[in-house]
Amino acid sequence: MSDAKAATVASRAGDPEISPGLVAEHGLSEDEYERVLGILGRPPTFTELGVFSAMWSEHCGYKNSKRLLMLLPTEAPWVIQGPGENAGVIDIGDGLALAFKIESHNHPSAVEPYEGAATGVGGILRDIFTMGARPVAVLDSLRFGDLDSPRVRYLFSGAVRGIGDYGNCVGIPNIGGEVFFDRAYEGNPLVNAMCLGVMKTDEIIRGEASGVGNTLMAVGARTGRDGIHGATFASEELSEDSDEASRPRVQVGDPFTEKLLLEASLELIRSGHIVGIQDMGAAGLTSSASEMAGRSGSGVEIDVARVPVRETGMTPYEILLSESQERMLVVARKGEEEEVRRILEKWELEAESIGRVTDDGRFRVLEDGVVVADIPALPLTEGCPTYEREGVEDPAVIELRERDLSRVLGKEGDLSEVFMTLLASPNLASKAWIYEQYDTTVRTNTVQRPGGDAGVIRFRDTERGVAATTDCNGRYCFLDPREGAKAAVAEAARNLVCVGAVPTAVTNNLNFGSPLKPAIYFQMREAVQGMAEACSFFETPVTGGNVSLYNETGGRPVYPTPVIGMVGVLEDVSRAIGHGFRSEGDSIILLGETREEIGGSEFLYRTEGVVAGRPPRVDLVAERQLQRAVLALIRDRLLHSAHDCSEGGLVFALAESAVGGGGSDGPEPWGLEVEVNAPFSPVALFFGESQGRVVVSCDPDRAGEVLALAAEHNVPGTRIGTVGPHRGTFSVSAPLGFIRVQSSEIARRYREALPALMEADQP
Amino acid sequence: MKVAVITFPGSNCDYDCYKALQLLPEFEPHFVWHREVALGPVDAVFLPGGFAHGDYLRAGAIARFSPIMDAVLEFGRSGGIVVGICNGFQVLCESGLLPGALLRNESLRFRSHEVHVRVETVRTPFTSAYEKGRILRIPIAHGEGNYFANAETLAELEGEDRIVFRYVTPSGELGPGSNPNGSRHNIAGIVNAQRNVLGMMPHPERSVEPLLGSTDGRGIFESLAGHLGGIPA
Amino acid sequence: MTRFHLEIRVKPRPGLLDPEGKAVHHALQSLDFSGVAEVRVGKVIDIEIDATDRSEALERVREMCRKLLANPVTEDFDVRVADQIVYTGDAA
Amino acid sequence: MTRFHLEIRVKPRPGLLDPEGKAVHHALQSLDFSGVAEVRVGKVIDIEIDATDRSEALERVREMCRKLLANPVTEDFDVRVADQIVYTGDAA
Ligand SMILES: Nc1ncnc2c1ncn2[C@@H]1O[C@H](COP(=O)(O)OP(=O)(O)O)[C@@H](O)[C@H]1O
Ligand SMILES: [Mg+2]
Repeated sequence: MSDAKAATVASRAGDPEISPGLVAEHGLSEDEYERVLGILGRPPTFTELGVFSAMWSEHCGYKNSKRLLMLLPTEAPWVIQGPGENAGVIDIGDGLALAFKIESHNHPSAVEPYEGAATGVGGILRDIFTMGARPVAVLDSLRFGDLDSPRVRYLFSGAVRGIGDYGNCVGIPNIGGEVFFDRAYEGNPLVNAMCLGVMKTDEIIRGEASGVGNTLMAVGARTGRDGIHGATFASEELSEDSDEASRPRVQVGDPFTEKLLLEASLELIRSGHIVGIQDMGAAGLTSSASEMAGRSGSGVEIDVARVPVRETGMTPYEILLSESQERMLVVARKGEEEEVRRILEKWELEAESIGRVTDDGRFRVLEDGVVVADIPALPLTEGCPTYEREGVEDPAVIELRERDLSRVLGKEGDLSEVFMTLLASPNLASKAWIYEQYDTTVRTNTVQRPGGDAGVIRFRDTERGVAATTDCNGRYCFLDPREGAKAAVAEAARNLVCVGAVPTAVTNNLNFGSPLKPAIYFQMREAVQGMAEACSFFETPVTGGNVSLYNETGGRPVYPTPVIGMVGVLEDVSRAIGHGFRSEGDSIILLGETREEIGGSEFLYRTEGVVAGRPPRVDLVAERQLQRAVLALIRDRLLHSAHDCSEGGLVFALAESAVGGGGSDGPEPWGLEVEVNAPFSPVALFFGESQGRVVVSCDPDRAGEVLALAAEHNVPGTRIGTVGPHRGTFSVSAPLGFIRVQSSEIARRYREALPALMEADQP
Repeated sequence: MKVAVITFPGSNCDYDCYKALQLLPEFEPHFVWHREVALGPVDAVFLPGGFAHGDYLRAGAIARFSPIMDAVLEFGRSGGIVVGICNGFQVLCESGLLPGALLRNESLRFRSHEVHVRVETVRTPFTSAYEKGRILRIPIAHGEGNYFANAETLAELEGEDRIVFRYVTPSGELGPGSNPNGSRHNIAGIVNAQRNVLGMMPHPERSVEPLLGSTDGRGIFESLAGHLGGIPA
Repeated sequence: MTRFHLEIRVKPRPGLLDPEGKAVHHALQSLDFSGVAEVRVGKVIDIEIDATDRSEALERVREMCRKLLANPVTEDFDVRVADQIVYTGDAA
Repeated sequence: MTRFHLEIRVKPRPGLLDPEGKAVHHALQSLDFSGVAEVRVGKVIDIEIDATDRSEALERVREMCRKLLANPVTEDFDVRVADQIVYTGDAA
């Protein structure tokens, strides 16, 4: 079809007239609409307007984030695929490649937590296996309001069930994640899911529609009216009546079909009958088809009348923008469509030829042969205007950060009571209520299950393994976005080294409020710069990620939450260690320096109800030295356990190592006798969240070696105590204060806190 | 000896079973797709865990009608060794090869963690390598593992020594906290009257390597190897 | 050929414990709904089927229940056209 | 106080994907049950409740549906006493 003819596209009977109002409803500004006119050389049809609206939404077009994302380091010798594809891919040795990515489903989860979270997992799995990798693990990073609200409990339990039911059914083990509860997330929870997949380095395939004449095939589930304009929806603030407004948008997941799609896709990719494959995710057929065309520089032509549908009377607009789940767009080699169909039939899936690859660089859509959209592909996929917004820090935040907290540091003497109250905080208590709803051992590769610092997966027929973690403390980021983002990267890396893995690469999920607000854009810019600095420093390039903006309700934004998903490699996975103490009499050693820091801590939130002060400072140089020391210690098999100090501070690191496991299958808790010396407040000493610290335990005879090796790395190390007997006393003392509690009592509180909160409305 | 591992659409522990079997030199495992109608010459059949046909309607309800199931029933009824793990157990109950049914967990929640089960009988081809009363630490991962059968059936199972595994506390009691899903009589696994068909909810194939935390499940595979080794092919 | 819309209700057999019903009952109480004496949760399956006449449609659907839709060990079912009960029985 | 037996039917909202219905439909076909045009799977909840009169019982149960028993985003429900439909509506 010639471009001359393409210049005119008759408007389709029954489609609404294009009006300024309609354009505005589609979230396009006047300038953006001008740009559309420029690209087309004529007014768009209704269908074309929908296409532009979706492709130029925040979700697909990264309007307000692209310029910031360019600051992130993306390169390293081991990076095979950086940002821009369905997922990043790195070389992990032994001819293996790891594909991994994190994705958010915040808005859908706020409306329908079960389906929203479930389909979030479905989407990230597809991003991984469309790279040619077999998913081997998932993690989930969650943020919710305080659990005293029934609505929050409903959202939280629904999301956890959704994540579990989906991943369990597909058969991908969950190896970790995080959850954080704070008022700031009350109306707008965050549900981010991360997936890791493995392939041989030469099995990678990309989302490209190449080879003129090749056939585009729609594969998997049929197309319904689900989630139409989900992409735009994900880019709007949740209105009070979102439930109502977004009803027809709810996407229902079918993990069973996903499992078939997973097996079929991998078989297809290995078969060589296809040249490209992509998930029909956000903006469905529109984005998959146009992006595949854009990437390869060719064009595509599809006829929506050939797309298998679930509902009658669907318009081109609806078919193009539907976000029905468990669908793929596949580019089959010309003449090999039958082989493709045969493979899908074996997996009881449908495949329809819906179009072909062209050489005219256009994204052309027909309905029964009649052109309904005809757009140059590159301007559509790459031409989305990007903005640099004004960013100014909110003075109120400055005031909070500078607040004087010396008063709260005054508490002295017996702090056992405080400790017991904090143990009941869902942010500090065991997360087993969550991860015991997730299959963590299917595929029989899980070396470290959720509950420790990072999950670990082994690779059969090699000695290798990979560790993964997600981290971010939204309070730190709220009080100081730059330091907070650095802290997130540092903690992620620290979690990895604690199991013996070398931090290797990063995926990230930027969860923020509206970028149109200077205070929010400031947070975004600062956080991204902090992340960039830390990632460059640790040599952990960012290979991909996701941006979720407009996370606000009633104008109230969530905390800036740049979630870091980090992966690390273990050359000898048999050396991996956990965070739980291993035997009575072992020496307990604290590596790293404790400062008098209490700002942004869980202690402040629970005891004073405030989020204020300077968040713990990150000293990147000290962090790196600490991490190298811990890696060396684990490599030399000197340690029995290692656990990083994070929320709750030193005492919680000790408590978690003593309890060993948060679950129904947790071991007997250990007692301990610890004495810490620092010339300042016991509150800061016990509950302060200074970064760059790791609690390790080792055979008493090796303590000297451990301290020496630490010193070699210029890491301050102190032997602070000894592991006591099973069910013994947990005793931590400092010059000005002490904690003395039965370890069995700690284990009980730690394990029962979250179930108690959740089962308020359960039998 | 040849072991068929049946793969249903939605099975996701088939590969795990296959790998666990391979750890013993006696076994030559191979996959059999559910659409096959014949088993061929095999010494044992494994129905693996997972979500066959998505577990829609009831776990195992649709899978039991897969074409291969006629051959499996035939094989089991004529004394052939059949092992159903988790979803496989559910399929065996739905198909009638084992009595009873597996209802939703009492908590209504999927439960995934290690449990302790007590070996209640060693008079089976699956447990002869254990000593009676041995306590095993093995993971469960299921939403519908709540074993139910009517009073007569339960009495039969008890009377005929057909309860193979029972959920217990770490110290081996049946007391509170021992039962993860509400199963009658704490039942975690049973055999049929001829004792050649085993169904169990816990995942022994996940407990066969030290690196993965426990080897308590090995005994089942070793017992089987011993038993089949004793049978002249 | 006529198209019949049949509704099947599959319910846990009386006397047999029904974890879901129990949970719902408890949840209702914690929401202060008083006076609830019992709750049972089952499945309702709507089937649209083409058949020459009503009794053929019914017979086919009853067969589906016995074979697949209800578990004879734990469930009872009934089938009706529109809203009038046409057949009751347990799956045994 | 009278005791009323109410039956609630909660069904996936039309147009929303119903994976369970889809799977059951597929299974029926492979069992050679011909002529099945559509299958949708929902829940049936039987509630026994004490109330002064029927309209109070109904009102309470409708409230339960809105609050707990039906998902306002994905499901519709109806409530009836015995077998006669008394109220229809979606969970809004
Ligand atoms: N949503 C979740 N899903 C799976 N595992 C989780 C989740 N939340 C927390 N966990 C696990 O619980 C443990 C404690 O979480 P967290 O306190 O965030 O650890 P850390 O502070 O070391 O990152 C970790 O092992 C984590 O993987
Ligand atoms: Mg953390």
